[in-house]
Amino acid sequence: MTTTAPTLAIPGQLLGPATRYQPGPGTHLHEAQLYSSLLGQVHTTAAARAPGPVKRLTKITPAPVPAELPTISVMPSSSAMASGGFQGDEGEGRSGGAKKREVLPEVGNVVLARVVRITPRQAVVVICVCGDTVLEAEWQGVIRVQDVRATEKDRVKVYESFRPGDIVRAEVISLGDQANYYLSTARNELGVVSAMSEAGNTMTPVSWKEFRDPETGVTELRKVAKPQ
Amino acid sequence: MPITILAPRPSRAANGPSDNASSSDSDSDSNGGADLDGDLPMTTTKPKPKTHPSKHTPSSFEIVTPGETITSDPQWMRGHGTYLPPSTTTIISSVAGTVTRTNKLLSVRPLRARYTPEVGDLIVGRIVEVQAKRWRVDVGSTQLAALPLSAINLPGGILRKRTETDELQIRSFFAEGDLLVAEVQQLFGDGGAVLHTRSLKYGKLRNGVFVAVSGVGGGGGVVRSRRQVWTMDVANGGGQVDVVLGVNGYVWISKHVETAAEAEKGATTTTGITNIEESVSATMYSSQNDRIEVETMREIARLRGVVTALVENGLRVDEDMVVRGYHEAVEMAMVSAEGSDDIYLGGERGQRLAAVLTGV
Amino acid sequence: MSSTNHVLLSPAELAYLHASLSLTPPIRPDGRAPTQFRPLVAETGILPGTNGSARICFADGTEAIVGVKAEVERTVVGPEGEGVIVEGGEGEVEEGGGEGEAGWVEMTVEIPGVRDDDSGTAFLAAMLSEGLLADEGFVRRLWINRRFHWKLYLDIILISPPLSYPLPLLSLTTHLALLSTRLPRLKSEGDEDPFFDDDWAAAPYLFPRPNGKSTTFVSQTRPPITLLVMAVGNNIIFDPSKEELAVADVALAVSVTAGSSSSQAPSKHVPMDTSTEGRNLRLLSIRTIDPPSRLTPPGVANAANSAYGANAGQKTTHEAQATAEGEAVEGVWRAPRGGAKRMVLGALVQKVLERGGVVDEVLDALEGVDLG
Amino acid sequence: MDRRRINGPAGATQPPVFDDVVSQGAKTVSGRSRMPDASRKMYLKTGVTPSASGSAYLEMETSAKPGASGLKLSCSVHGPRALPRSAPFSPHIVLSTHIKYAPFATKQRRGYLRDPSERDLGIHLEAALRGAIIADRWPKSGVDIIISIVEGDQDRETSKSQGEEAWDMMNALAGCITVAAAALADAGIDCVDTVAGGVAALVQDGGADSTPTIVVDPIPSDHAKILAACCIAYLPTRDEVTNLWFRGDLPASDMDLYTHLVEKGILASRNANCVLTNCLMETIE
Repeated sequence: MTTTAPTLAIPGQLLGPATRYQPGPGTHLHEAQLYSSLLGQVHTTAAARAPGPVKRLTKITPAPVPAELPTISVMPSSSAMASGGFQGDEGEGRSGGAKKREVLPEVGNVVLARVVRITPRQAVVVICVCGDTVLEAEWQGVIRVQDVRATEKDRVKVYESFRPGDIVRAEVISLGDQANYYLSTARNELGVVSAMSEAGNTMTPVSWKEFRDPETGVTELRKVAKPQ
Repeated sequence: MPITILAPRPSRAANGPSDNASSSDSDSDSNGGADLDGDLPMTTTKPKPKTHPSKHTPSSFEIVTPGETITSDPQWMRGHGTYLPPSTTTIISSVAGTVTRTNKLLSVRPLRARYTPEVGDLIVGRIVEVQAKRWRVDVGSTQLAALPLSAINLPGGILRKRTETDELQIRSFFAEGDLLVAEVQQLFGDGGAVLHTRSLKYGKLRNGVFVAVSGVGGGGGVVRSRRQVWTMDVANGGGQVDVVLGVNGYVWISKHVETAAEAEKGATTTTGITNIEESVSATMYSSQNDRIEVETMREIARLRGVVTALVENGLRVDEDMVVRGYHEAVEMAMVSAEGSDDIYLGGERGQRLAAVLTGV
Repeated sequence: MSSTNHVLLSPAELAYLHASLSLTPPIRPDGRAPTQFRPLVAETGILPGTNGSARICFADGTEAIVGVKAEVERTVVGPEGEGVIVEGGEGEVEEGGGEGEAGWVEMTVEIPGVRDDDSGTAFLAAMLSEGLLADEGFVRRLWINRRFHWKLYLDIILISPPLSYPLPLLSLTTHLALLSTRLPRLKSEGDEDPFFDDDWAAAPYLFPRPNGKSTTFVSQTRPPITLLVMAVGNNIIFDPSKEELAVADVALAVSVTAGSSSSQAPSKHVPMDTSTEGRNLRLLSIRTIDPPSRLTPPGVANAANSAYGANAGQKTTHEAQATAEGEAVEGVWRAPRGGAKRMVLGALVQKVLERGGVVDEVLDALEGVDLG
Repeated sequence: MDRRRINGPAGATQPPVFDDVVSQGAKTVSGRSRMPDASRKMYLKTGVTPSASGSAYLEMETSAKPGASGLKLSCSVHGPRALPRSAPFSPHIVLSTHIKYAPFATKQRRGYLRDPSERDLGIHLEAALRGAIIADRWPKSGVDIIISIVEGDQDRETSKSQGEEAWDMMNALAGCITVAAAALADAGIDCVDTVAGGVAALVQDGGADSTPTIVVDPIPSDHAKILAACCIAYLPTRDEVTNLWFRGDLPASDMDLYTHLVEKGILASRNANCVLTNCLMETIE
């Protein structure tokens, strides 16, 4: 019996007993043993995990775990990115560069999405980046009119908040129905991060609800994300 | 013998009429207030059946086919399942079924039909689709019924305000495949039904088995009756079992679970309605089964067998028939070779059970 | 595109079904014994325009019709001197001549409500014909002479949309239709163009009937039957209904036939113990049926249910709904993962092949059907 | 069947029959050169199709015989990706498998449309993979597994296919399972284990009277007669079988023979699994 988990794992590889680790993403439990379910690097994280925009299933067991065990997880790394290595910390991993692999948007994740269509009731978007991962597939989401901002919800107009082509930072609030994820921009730091004017120029944010075209000087209404 | 292969029955005519008679009798009775007056000669194109087992409903089981003239006597009014060609008084059947007369109204009850919802019906349904603010429910009708989020009891008591998070987690109340018992609250013009579960007796179903039989129709199946839901004591130490006969022909048989509210009610009868609500809501949307004893499972399976046997033999399914059929089945098992554990009621045994029940 | 169509059942129903089928003995929803089949009504010879036909229906209204038609076809023969297909008389066929022979039987399956290029239907047809063709003796019966053979068309039609996986129904109906199949009596001799007796009453059966009530069925060769068996826990269940299949750990379709092997070689391995009661069964094919249980929705334990009591209204749904890795909770359904243990598969096959077991009784019952 | 075009008449022509110089008379041309328990050498590599989420290529050792070729498979996995808008909600990943022979992969040319045997193979593959993947990790998503059989097991020297198509299908399926497992792992789709396929057969080499033997990874043209064969998809760490396909003619009284055949099938998939494991370790190292 090994005392430490292996560093690399293939699907089906034994990682250790369930009494030593908590199952994390990329692992599964079978007959009280933890096995890898993905091809990639093995990571163990200490018990106290700051919840943040993380990769995959955050296996939060609802009942408090009797003893706080470290979480073991397997992160996929395709051969293309193997040289880059993998940043163990997940919260601020933005500097690590966009890695192209598939993850599923999860409730609580902050995503970047492109607006494709607006209706009076909702904006339809395509999720492009989830956490710090650039997605390969196009997952569709909607921002319903009541989820655009936290205050004065009944006065929100979708066309005064988003336009097709805008890049929006939003939070996933529900798995939604068969086709859409439900997103919300009802926080200061959420909203449009990049927009083009009608003249076709990239605009800069000037207030919490306006962008301005630097060339024509025309302002357009948006739900602006507070710059970070 | 693991397999029984029977030769085909010569024809349905031999035993068909008596089956239909008994079921259509009960159908008419349960409709209430129907004046089954059969003195008037009404058949013009075909001779009336000569012999008849039932005295008071002469031609109630008379089977007509689409296009067949029922009567050209102008005193009759046309009802469901019939039509009048323009500028004539001839009533022609538009479905295959039995002729029913209610006072001066002539209608044809189809032999097989999908469920037609009516306001107030207690139904068992299955969620097939989850939408933003409502569920689509299969109730065995031509259309899916709708169950709006606003028409369910939310956990945490009746006074809880519906919030937006409820909408986002709509799937945690009912998801695709879930079974529920509900009441038809409203009908659309096109026959689509809107359901509600705003009562303690409605909601998600667990701890039991489902069986779909044909709903209200001319043949066998579930009929509207005084009680669609009851709890019964079962034999062989099975405890208590709940039976839900959805008017739509979907049946649910499950272990009776005594809720905290009921237990409390036994002690003090002064429990407030909100208290009951709260204690019930704990398991309202649970998909976890309670512990079910082997004996209970066996009796549940026996009850399911009774329901299937009733339907296969063209008998009506209501509380009286199911309870009587169940007791007969228990007796039959007692004398059978394998003893009371033998719960099989298919094929021949079902026919025997049906014969006993109709013979009474 | 799965071999079995998906059934919608609630997690609570699935948990209940699984629990009751895992008991010893299992309690099946319709009260049947584990090896018991659904009662069925069968008749043969229903289509006078065919060489053989049969109809079987279940009490729930599912009904299948099979018609067998035979046509004379010219055998493709190789270059001079090389008997590609045939060699010698008496139906003796050169060994290994499979390809030409397999083409002598054409089977189509028609399921209403399913596209005819559906993969599931292709799988069903492949499974049924596989059993038939694995028995080399079968196609040999279609030999007329060196230049001609019968081409057999088996058309299997399900009348109503299937209420359960139709494999056993279709297989039993096909079996009956083949049992009732007769080919006109050959009057010509040798390799001349075949010439047949037009007296239908004189036409011999493709599978010769036993004379009277003879019990020497050991030597009787019968068409194959394909049975569906499934395992839940330690229980082996025959002819599962749709609901039962939805909680199966593993399901197998096993084709078996009775009679002495045409290729005697493997039987040499074992002493022929024809003295024992029952038929001489032969295993022809096994296929794993993908059980729909893997596609069922999982239940949520009360402890993790956000709509449960006090947690209600909190935004914990997804942590709860995301199937947390954890030990199974009693009464909560979880779709099975992984495959089946070898032991279980072995036990399933063993149970089917049991001497004097289910297959024997099914064959007995099928033989009892009047071939009028 | 192509529904949009008018198809030519089916079976109107007869295929040419070539004179068989080498194998004339004697059926057992070269025979098997491997040990009964030895599989052919296999080459497996992941990440061959850059545009796919995951991909793998598999090649079987070509037999020493001239004019014979080994199996060559290419598998690409697309997804997980969003389901089409019309699809109903799925709590699981929706798996779809396509196996297609290249038109030139076999002696007799194959059409571009999938024929029933290819669909049949697809279902087998689906059953084998569905037991291996952890479907509930990817709700609302779908994955397509597309396998092209670039070249099938074939031998130019044999004049006609000797009823071997069914056995060839088993070999092809075993390869498909292994290559798909590698591509799935490459795509980062959760699996309980690495599933690999293997074939074992009961063969009779020395004429009708000889004692049959069981061999692993059979090449149909190496053997005079195949009595029975089975293809197995096997999960080594869990010791579980996800797909079992048996075909042949065995007396039911001899369960041991059947059990041995299955055991050898498992041995064959274990052999394939070693290659698969090494290939995957190479991928991440």
